Amino acid sequence: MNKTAKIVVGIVVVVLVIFGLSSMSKKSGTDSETVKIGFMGPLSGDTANIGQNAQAAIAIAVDEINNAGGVLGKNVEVIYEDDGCSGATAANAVSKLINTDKVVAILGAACSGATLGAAPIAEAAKVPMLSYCSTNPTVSQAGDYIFRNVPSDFFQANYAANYLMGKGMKNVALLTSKDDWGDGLKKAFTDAFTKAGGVIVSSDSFDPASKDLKAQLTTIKGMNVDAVYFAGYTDPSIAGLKQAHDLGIKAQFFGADAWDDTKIWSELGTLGDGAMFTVVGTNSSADFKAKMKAKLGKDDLIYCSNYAYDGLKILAAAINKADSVSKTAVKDALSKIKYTGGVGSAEVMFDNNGDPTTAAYIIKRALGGKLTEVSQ
Amino acid sequence: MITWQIILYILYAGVLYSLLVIGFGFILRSVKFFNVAYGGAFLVGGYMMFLFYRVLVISFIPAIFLSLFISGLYLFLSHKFIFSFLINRKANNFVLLIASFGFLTATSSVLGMIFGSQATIIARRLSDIHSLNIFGGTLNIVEALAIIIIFTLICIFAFIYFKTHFGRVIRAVEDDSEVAELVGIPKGKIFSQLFFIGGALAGLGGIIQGLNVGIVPASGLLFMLPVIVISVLGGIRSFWGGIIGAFILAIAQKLTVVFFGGSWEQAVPFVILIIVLLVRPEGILKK
Amino acid sequence: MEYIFHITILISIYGILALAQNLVMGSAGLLTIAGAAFYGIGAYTAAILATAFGFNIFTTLIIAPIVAGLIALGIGISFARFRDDYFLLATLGFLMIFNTVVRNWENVTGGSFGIAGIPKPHIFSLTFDTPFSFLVLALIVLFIVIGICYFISRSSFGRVLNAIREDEDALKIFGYKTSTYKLMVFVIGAMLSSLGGVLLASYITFIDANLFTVNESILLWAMIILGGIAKNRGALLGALLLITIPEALRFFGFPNEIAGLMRQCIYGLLLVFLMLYRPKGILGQYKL
Amino acid sequence: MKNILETKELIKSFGGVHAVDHLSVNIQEGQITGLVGPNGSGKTTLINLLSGFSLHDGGSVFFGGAERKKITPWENQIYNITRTFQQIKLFDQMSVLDNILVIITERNPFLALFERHSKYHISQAEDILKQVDLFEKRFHNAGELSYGQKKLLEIGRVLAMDTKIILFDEPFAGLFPEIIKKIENIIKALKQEGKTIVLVEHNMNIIRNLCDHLIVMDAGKLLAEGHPEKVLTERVVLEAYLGE
Repeated sequence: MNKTAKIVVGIVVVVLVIFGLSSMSKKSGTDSETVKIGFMGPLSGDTANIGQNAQAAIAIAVDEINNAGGVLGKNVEVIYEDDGCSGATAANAVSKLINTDKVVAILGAACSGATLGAAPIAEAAKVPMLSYCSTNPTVSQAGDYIFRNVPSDFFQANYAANYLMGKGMKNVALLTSKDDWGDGLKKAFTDAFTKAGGVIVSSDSFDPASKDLKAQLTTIKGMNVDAVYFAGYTDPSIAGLKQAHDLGIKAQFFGADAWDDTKIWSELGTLGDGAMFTVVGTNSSADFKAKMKAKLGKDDLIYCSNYAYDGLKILAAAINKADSVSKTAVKDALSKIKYTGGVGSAEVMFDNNGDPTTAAYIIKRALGGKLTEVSQ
Repeated sequence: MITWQIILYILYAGVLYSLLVIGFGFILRSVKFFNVAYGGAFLVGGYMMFLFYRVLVISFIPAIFLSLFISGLYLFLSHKFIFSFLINRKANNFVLLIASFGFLTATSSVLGMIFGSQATIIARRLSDIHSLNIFGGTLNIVEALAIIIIFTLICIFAFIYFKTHFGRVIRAVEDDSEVAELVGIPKGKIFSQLFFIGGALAGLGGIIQGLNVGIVPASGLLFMLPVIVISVLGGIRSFWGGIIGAFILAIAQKLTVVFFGGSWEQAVPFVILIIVLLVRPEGILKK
Repeated sequence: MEYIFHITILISIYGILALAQNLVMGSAGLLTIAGAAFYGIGAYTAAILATAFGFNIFTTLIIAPIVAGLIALGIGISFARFRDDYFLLATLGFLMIFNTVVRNWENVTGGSFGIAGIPKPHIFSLTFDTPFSFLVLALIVLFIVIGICYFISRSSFGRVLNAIREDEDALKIFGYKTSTYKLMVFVIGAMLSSLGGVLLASYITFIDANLFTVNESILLWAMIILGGIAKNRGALLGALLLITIPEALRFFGFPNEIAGLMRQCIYGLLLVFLMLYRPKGILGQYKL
Repeated sequence: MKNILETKELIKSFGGVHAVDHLSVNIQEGQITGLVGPNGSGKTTLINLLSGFSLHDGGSVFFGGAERKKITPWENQIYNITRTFQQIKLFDQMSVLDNILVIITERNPFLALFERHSKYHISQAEDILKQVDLFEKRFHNAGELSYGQKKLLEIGRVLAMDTKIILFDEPFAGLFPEIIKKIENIIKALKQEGKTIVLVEHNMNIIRNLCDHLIVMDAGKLLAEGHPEKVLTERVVLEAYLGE
């Protein structure tokens, strides 16, 4: 590599760096004819399906809002950022949304880890942030500017514990994913179930990246428990339920909201029969389901999308109510808002922690690859 | 009853690791560096099988052979266009290792872009893979077949390696490729053949994993690290050492899960690695 | 504008890590993949001390290197007898065990919850919470690390490290106890990396085990090799390039789910390309 | 003359084969001792054992009368011994000047941290490079030198060490006559300074020209020892060389 080659490489490098830096500043020109709202969700990694699904719902919501005259007479523009379901990337993304795109409010994130990572930065910059899917209990204390329209796992675990006790399943084994979501549910369920008089026979966990739960399930099989509280995301759940079927475990498998993903049941088919899980109730209107099917090309609706759709509508309503784009005004309007008619929960009001006051849960059961709602 | 079930699962895990470590051992002993791109062939095998068997609906056996061919070709081409230049240039092991790491990262991200980063399930219907009762314990059809097929493969490769002319040639190249070349063995050709065989074996591993549990781009690296540990544990120089190392790791991993809980499973290979390096770096069966 | 501060802060953090990695791997030729582990040790020490015991981040800037240094001393001594590939494997083992321990040690490291709400550094009345003020702090620490690295590479100690990389056996004959040198540079490298960890922890106020994985160490490898091995300038250039160019990708308008994978693919191909055609990197004149 | 370096029943075996087999020799101080023998007779192995490059399996080695149980290479400076290498082992990607500077600077790591390039060190190194005609090449990388120049640099390193005992492992192999002449003069100069030199060599003219004492090895054993003229005529030595 003689002298000239070094110079050529040098020039190429400098051009790339300048391009990198300039393209950043170009983007931050503040054109004020739109109201900018930031969106954060997992668009890559193993929970990418949740993010992409929510992105489709938001596209529908934006069109509906803008067709109805937008917000404060201006159109709503949503800027999508990938948080990769991790705290660090989320912090990076939220800093870009707040500082470069100067968004008025942020809709995100889905994974609790991402929300927890981004929350302190949004709180410091006093930008209201509404999470549409983070159910981890610690998000409640994340700050005054941090809201969420989905209830915390605390409620979900209580609901599941009481349901199982109601069905007379006293001995339960826990099998939870080793991440913030899984551990949050484990702690909440253990407290709720022991308080309700149940017995936690064993409490094991698995590495979210590994799909091999055979050893854990074998130990559970030896304990002949009434039910197994199995908190896992899509991939480990498919593998786990399949392996449980291989082992012939008869216990009732009970999961959490991540099981509301049709891919699990279409893959498992009849192997998933009998599995139940709690999920936040949604009253998706037929119109909303149709639009989603059109947008996605398949009727693969994840409940987070309902809450993302509502979330954007709530933020738009709050900005209208605050009648200004000042972030603090929007935050105050948000805390006092009363939103009805959403596809998520029928009525949304926030308590002083920024959590929804009501939490309507339903239980779904899998049969032949299809999900049916179970009446309480 | 549980112990018998755990033994069955240990057998399956040990067999799968042995398959991977045989192919990896051929490459490691000949080109003398930890070729992490081997994990790429594992992924290519799995994803090609998904493409042929589930997407293009080709019947099972031809789909397997096609996938094995492509994963073998993948590693063959990686040798032809990347590693052979570096080897001829006498680049040191670390340079080769970095190049193979880069190649694996590129492969897994490209596959992630095409097939998505969610788990890819190869079986058309998971219920196809019914389970069998083996004296009380259960194994699904994929696991049982895998055990049988891989045992036969181990015997075949052991026979080839120790008894046939081709095996002698491989062993000559493994001992000292320069000397082998002096004696007229075409080193380059043998290397690319070994890369092809290694790639096909890794591809078979990917297919089995894909059928049994599903495959994700990250499992390329996730499977490569234990395989490296096993080849060090079993003794890099020896064919049988790798297989013994595979079963030791399988036993250790399953027992850790049973006694310490699932979340420690990922650390098991590395605890073993550190112990082996400190106590007996040349591995169990040093030649 | 603040976004450029944000990126420059990332560049200075990764600059610190790259300089430390370059000191250990570039000049001394010690093949280590544990860079991310000491980065993590620094971050977790700062996070735990700050959140659980209310320490000020500045004090952790002093304590974290000591903790990382002691751990590196223990690791260095027990791995002393390994060379090249085996040393690399041993450090890989250490990194993976560190990662799993952090993921599972709930009551200390917050397990998979990670640690949130790490305070911003404050000294007397001044708190560094705005991006600009934090950038100033990050640059100060970066320049301190640059100073240390130049001090070492300019001294006879630095020249001896290069000789160890070139031919350790020959150097021993001429009266050098190379194992002590290697241990010292490994410890210094770990201490410097932990500084990067402290800055990261207090900057993004939330850390968990996913930040300190094998991919992070591979990124550090790519940085020092792209920039040019055993050249402090090379490490800084590598950090600058491998942070800005992928960030530019974010503005290219790639569909977001592809952007992450595209970045990963670029790193992979970059490593292969460098090893084949430019093992010396851009500025360097040494090859490993 | 006190023997400055002595071995008793020295053994070194590689997988059962005795490279050095119960070898007892002693090197006279201030003399040039030649070490000859057919290839594979254990010459280089002996040099490696004496310089701690590899550890002996049996027997003992005495430096100035005191036994050195475990010969660690970094203590060679204390025991005043250094060597050159048959296959060149220079610091290739470092400059010629640095190759010498590394030899004359601080050994203790803590002190080395605070030692700067001093004018004194650089001039000292440059003097040595002048002695071996490598002064103009001082900023080139050692790896870029020609074979002869690399051999000269190895000798430069040995001069820089300035030890009492110097082991030359085939320093003349494959060199042009004028370079051989140069190295011979350097070795003679070292002898004037009272240094003890062990010279492994095949070229008999150089042996006759330089050596005061000659040791002949074959298959790891001592075949013959004494004044070069006498030893080289012994029948047993000729047979070992010319083969039966």
